[in-house]
Amino acid sequence: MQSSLILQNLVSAPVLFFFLGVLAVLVGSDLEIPSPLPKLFSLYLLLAIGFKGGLELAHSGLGSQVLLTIGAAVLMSLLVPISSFLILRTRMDGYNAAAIAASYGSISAVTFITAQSFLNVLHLDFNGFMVAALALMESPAIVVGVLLAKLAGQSGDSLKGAKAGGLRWREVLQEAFLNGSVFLLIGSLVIGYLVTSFSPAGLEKMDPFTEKLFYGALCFFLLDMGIVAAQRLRDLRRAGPFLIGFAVLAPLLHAGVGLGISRLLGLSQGDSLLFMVLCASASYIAVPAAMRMTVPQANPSLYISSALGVTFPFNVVVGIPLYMALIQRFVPLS
Amino acid sequence: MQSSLILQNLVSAPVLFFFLGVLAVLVGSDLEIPSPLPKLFSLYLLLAIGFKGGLELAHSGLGSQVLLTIGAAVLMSLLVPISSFLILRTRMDGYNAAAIAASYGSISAVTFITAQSFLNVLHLDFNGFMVAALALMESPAIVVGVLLAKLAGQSGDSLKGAKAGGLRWREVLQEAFLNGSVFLLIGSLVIGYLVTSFSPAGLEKMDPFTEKLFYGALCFFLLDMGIVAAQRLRDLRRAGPFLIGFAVLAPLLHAGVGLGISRLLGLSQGDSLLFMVLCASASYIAVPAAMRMTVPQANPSLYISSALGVTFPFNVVVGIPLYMALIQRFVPLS
Amino acid sequence: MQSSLILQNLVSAPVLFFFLGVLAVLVGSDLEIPSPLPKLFSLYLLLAIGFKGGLELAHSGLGSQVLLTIGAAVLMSLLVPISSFLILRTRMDGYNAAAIAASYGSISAVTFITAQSFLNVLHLDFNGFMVAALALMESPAIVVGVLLAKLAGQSGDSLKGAKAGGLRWREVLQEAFLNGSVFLLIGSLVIGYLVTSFSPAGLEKMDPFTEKLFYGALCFFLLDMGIVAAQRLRDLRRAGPFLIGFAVLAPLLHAGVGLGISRLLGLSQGDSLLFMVLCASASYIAVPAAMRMTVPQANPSLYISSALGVTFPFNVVVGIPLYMALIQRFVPLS
Amino acid sequence: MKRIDLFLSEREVNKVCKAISKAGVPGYSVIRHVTGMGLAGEISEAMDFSGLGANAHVIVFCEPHLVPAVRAGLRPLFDVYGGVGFVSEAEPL
Amino acid sequence: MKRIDLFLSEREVNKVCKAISKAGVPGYSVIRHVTGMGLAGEISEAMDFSGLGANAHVIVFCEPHLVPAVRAGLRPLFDVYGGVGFVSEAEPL
Amino acid sequence: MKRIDLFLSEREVNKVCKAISKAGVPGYSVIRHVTGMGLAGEISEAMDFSGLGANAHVIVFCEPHLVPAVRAGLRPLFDVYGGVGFVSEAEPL
Ligand SMILES: Nc1ncnc2c1ncn2[C@@H]1O[C@H](COP(=O)(O)O)[C@@H](O)[C@H]1O
Ligand SMILES: Nc1ncnc2c1ncn2[C@@H]1O[C@H](COP(=O)(O)O)[C@@H](O)[C@H]1O
Ligand SMILES: Nc1ncnc2c1ncn2[C@@H]1O[C@H](COP(=O)(O)O)[C@@H](O)[C@H]1O
Ligand code: NA
Ligand code: NA
Ligand code: NA
Repeated sequence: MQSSLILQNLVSAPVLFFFLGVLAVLVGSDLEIPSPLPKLFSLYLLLAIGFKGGLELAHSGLGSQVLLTIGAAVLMSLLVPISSFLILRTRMDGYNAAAIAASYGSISAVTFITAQSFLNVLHLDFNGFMVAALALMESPAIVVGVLLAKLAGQSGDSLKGAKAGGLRWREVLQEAFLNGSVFLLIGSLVIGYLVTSFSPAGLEKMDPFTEKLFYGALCFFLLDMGIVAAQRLRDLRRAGPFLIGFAVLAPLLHAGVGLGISRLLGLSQGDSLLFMVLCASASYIAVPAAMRMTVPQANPSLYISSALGVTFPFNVVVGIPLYMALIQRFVPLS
Repeated sequence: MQSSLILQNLVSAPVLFFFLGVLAVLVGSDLEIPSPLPKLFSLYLLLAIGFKGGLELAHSGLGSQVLLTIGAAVLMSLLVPISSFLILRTRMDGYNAAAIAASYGSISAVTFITAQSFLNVLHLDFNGFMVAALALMESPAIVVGVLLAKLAGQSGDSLKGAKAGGLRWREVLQEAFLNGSVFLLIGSLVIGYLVTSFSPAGLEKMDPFTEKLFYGALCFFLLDMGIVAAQRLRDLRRAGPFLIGFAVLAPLLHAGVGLGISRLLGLSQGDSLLFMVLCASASYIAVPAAMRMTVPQANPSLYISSALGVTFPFNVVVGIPLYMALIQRFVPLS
Repeated sequence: MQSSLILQNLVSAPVLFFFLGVLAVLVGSDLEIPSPLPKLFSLYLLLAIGFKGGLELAHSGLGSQVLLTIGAAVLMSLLVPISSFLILRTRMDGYNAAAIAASYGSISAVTFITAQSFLNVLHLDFNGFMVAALALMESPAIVVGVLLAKLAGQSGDSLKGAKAGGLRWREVLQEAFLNGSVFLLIGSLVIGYLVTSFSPAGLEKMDPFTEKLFYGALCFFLLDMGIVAAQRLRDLRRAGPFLIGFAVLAPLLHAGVGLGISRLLGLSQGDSLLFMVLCASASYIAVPAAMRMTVPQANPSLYISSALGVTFPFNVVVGIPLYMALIQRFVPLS
Repeated sequence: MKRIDLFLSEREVNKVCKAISKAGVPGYSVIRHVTGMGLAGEISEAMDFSGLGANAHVIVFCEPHLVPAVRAGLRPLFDVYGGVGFVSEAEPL
Repeated sequence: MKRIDLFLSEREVNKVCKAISKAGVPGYSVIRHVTGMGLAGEISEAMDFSGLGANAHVIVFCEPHLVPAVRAGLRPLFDVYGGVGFVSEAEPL
Repeated sequence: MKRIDLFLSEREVNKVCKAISKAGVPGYSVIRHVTGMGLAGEISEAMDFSGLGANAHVIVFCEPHLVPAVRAGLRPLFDVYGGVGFVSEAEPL
């Protein structure tokens, strides 16, 4: 079962384009998606995923299971950074530990989308409100990360922390909640909700853009992600085996906890996979941009390389089918 | 009735994305659509609107009402700059008055498109030849604007006009008729006409690109317009209350005249709205680019800010439903 | 017959947009598609054409006619550079002759796509494996071109060849096979093949992106090609009548040979046209980028201008309908 | 040898390049998409979609005796459209 | 007259521009999408999609007496976020 | 301290960066999408879609004693592929 799931996942177009990007770097091709084209695709994906999430949230309503699930997701985005920090702190300075921890508490929208495509192929349903969970997991992890960095800074091992002075709350909240990616995702979610509720005639006209085009645009973006992830592999060697190990084991651990919570909440198989993927994935869009500003003492190449160079490919290639296999074992077909 | 129209308009996806862009600037989010992506969307919208206009022009033919309507539109694009100039000249120097006047004589394609989407939602028909009117209103307003600036310059109050010397007709006509935006719009119109007339098999293959994708691309572009318009608000304070007042009252006045002409021409409700919007809107694409070259003495931040920062949002948010309410009162349902 | 084919071709949207771009330059419009937007369209077209080719290759399988046709195509991409070199060498130095020869041995994907659109309009079928032929004709021509340049360099007439030293095989093969355009095309072909064979459910989801959007994106890209080709016309005057003559006569000659081979292989009318177009077209994407690195002694403006400024428009405007007329005369409707 | 740095609106880049070519410089380089602040206020890329463009930075390395011709060629353009220029010392590598 | 060249992450461009404006310079120009190598290692455009950006190059021409104020305004930013600056001689064209 | 300005085709940027790194410079900055005019004629961005690229501008600030090594590293590249370089005086800010 599990091996057929892996194969099923491997020969999907998005995953294959990811590999094509990786291969381009490994064989030394000069294939590149010049800037700002990748930004076009990331803006598009955030807009489309938010809009579709809002649409489905409007259909499903805000019942108690919806609120419980979202609450559990937010809780995970607060706890994961703390536990990750405690693990990472054993081997690295506080700033880097905090910034990496924030990454793993937050989510990867592209991993989430890839899991949705995977569910589509398996003809398994999932709920639209999971996108709301996704949207709400970005900011708390950033805030926790900054607090941890601040704590670490005070406990004396700061690099250039003396200069950083008091916590600039305004800036931290700005980076956490008004970060361009977070803002677009949440804004599109609200717009999708409003349009569905008050002007459903507009939905059909958005459909070719947000729905039909989505899969192809995802392939294009994953081609670029493959290139960027492969370029990061070099940095990774410098990061050392501890961080690489963390980047593979943390998603497994977090996915495991996510599976437990899914069982408690009684989520369907599809929603369980998405919940596990939210817990297991690490952010390489919103969080790095926020950490660069709020925890400048941390080394970006560490948190970007582990999230984008290891955890992201791991989740997309191995994680998603593996989590699905676990779900098929432990979560009843509703 | 009117308040339901406003609501109907407000909860449409394009208008909501415009507000999302405005909000991003107001709350200080770093959301941006990096250059040249906005150019991609503006080129796309011009190409698609032109092509669709040509297609419908080929279907409707060039009957007398078509020619009369287009003629009236061109006339408005000649008269509006003159009357606007006379008003503006009372409080500002001739160059700035002329450049702003040219803007208001010309049109805003995006306002026009938003009005079309609004009509779609109301299930009201409109004629394709209105796009021809739109395409033909850009250039005359530019030429009149340059003539007015020249006149103003000769009457002695020039800033650095002494240097400008005689009117460089070649350059003026080039900017008026060969401006990239004008050229692409008219070119696509002609192509749409030719393909529809001589090779209709190709239409179906263009449809996913020019028709299906249109609404979503409009949302994306309006997100950027919201960002840019909000950034312009700061400049506006410097412009002072007179110009702000003009930027709100001029569209009302021009829409009113447009309504009168629509009645005279016996246009349908849908065409009346489009005609009013053509009269009421001000150009922030073709005209600023042309004025920068031909009337360099004018301050771009004045004409861009009033057209893009005030008149555009006013028309998109308040104007369109307001004009529709007037039409429902004065124009019989044909 | 022939004149109706030419008209049919001329009023197709892609060809008309090509002319619009040419016209923009001739009349001095400032219309431009700013970088990197043309790259977006070229990456998209390569991805889509490759994916669709892989899909159809998976359907048609690798029968003997498929292999024979591909083999003949590759043979042409080896022979055309040699014969072209011998002709060009009579009037120009070896480096330039070799680089231009490589261009004509290789192919133009956009010419190929335009021919496919033309066949669609005529309701003539063609086989997907022709894309495989296209993909495999790029690299051999590059290798032959470099070998010819090397040979020419040794025979003593080098400009700065002394420095170039021994043939850097690694670099040549890299440019020939791992060139970004070649790599993306072949990679997408393989992905299309794999997805079709092992996960056909994903095909339907790719369809809006790779199939529906294709025609419109081609129009947009041809608009840019028109602009770039027209800009090249100036360079061309410097190139002289010999090269211009070559750029018009070579496609006719190669198309003629292609027609003969098509008859031998018993290709259908549609496939014959594509085969002729592969032979007749010259590369202005992969080859110039490769020649710039491997034969730096050659003048890029010569090989780009002849391939893009003359041969490409000639094939798109005159060549395709002309080759079709010949086919209708010599190839039986299967 | 002199190095000349020019900053001006992208709209006039072609005019400026023609003017300096006419002055006889051996070459030049142009960087577009430059934003900035000057007498005309802040220039951003926000209006790029309209064809208005931001600024361009033109760099010219040339012999000292060409500087006056470059200056003379640019003066009328800078007077009408704005733009600034600076000169410094340099040598070939 | 002095020419100041600053290289720093695109994320801090606004902060840097505010700091040099406050120092009283008459204008400045900003080139974004600059890649490079420095103490912080290699900076590419690969993470642009995330809003992280590459580097920016800020160029300021100003009177010599403003240089200390510019330096003082930038020091705290460069200390926290990295970035380098260089000064050379220039004159108006 | 010296400032080195290099202009060359985007295609060779990686080769040039490797060469100057090998010469031991402490850092460098690269601006791509530079157009211009030189011995090889006019270079535009029009062929960008093909991967051919326009020019790049590489800026290096380094100690004077490194200049000969940089020059020596670049000479073979400039000889084969074209490109120009200039040196001027500078100091750290
Ligand atoms: N005198 C110059 N001043 C500024 N840039 C130059 C100069 N000469 C050449 N360049 C730049 O260097 C590139 C390559 O020069 P070349 O190898 O001479 O064609 C040109 O395309 C210009 O961008
Ligand atoms: N002192 C300066 N240093 C650097 N760049 C400047 C300076 N002054 C003006 N600029 C640039 O030149 C452009 C045009 O200047 P201006 O014509 O004064 O508005 C500005 O937008 C800046 O990009
Ligand atoms: N010596 C140098 N020459 C030119 N650019 C430099 C130099 N050192 C640093 N830079 C630029 O400044 C950026 C930040 O430098 P750093 O803070 O040292 O990492 C680098 O990424 C380069 O773009
Ligand atoms: Na997570
Ligand atoms: Na108007
Ligand atoms: Na060929």
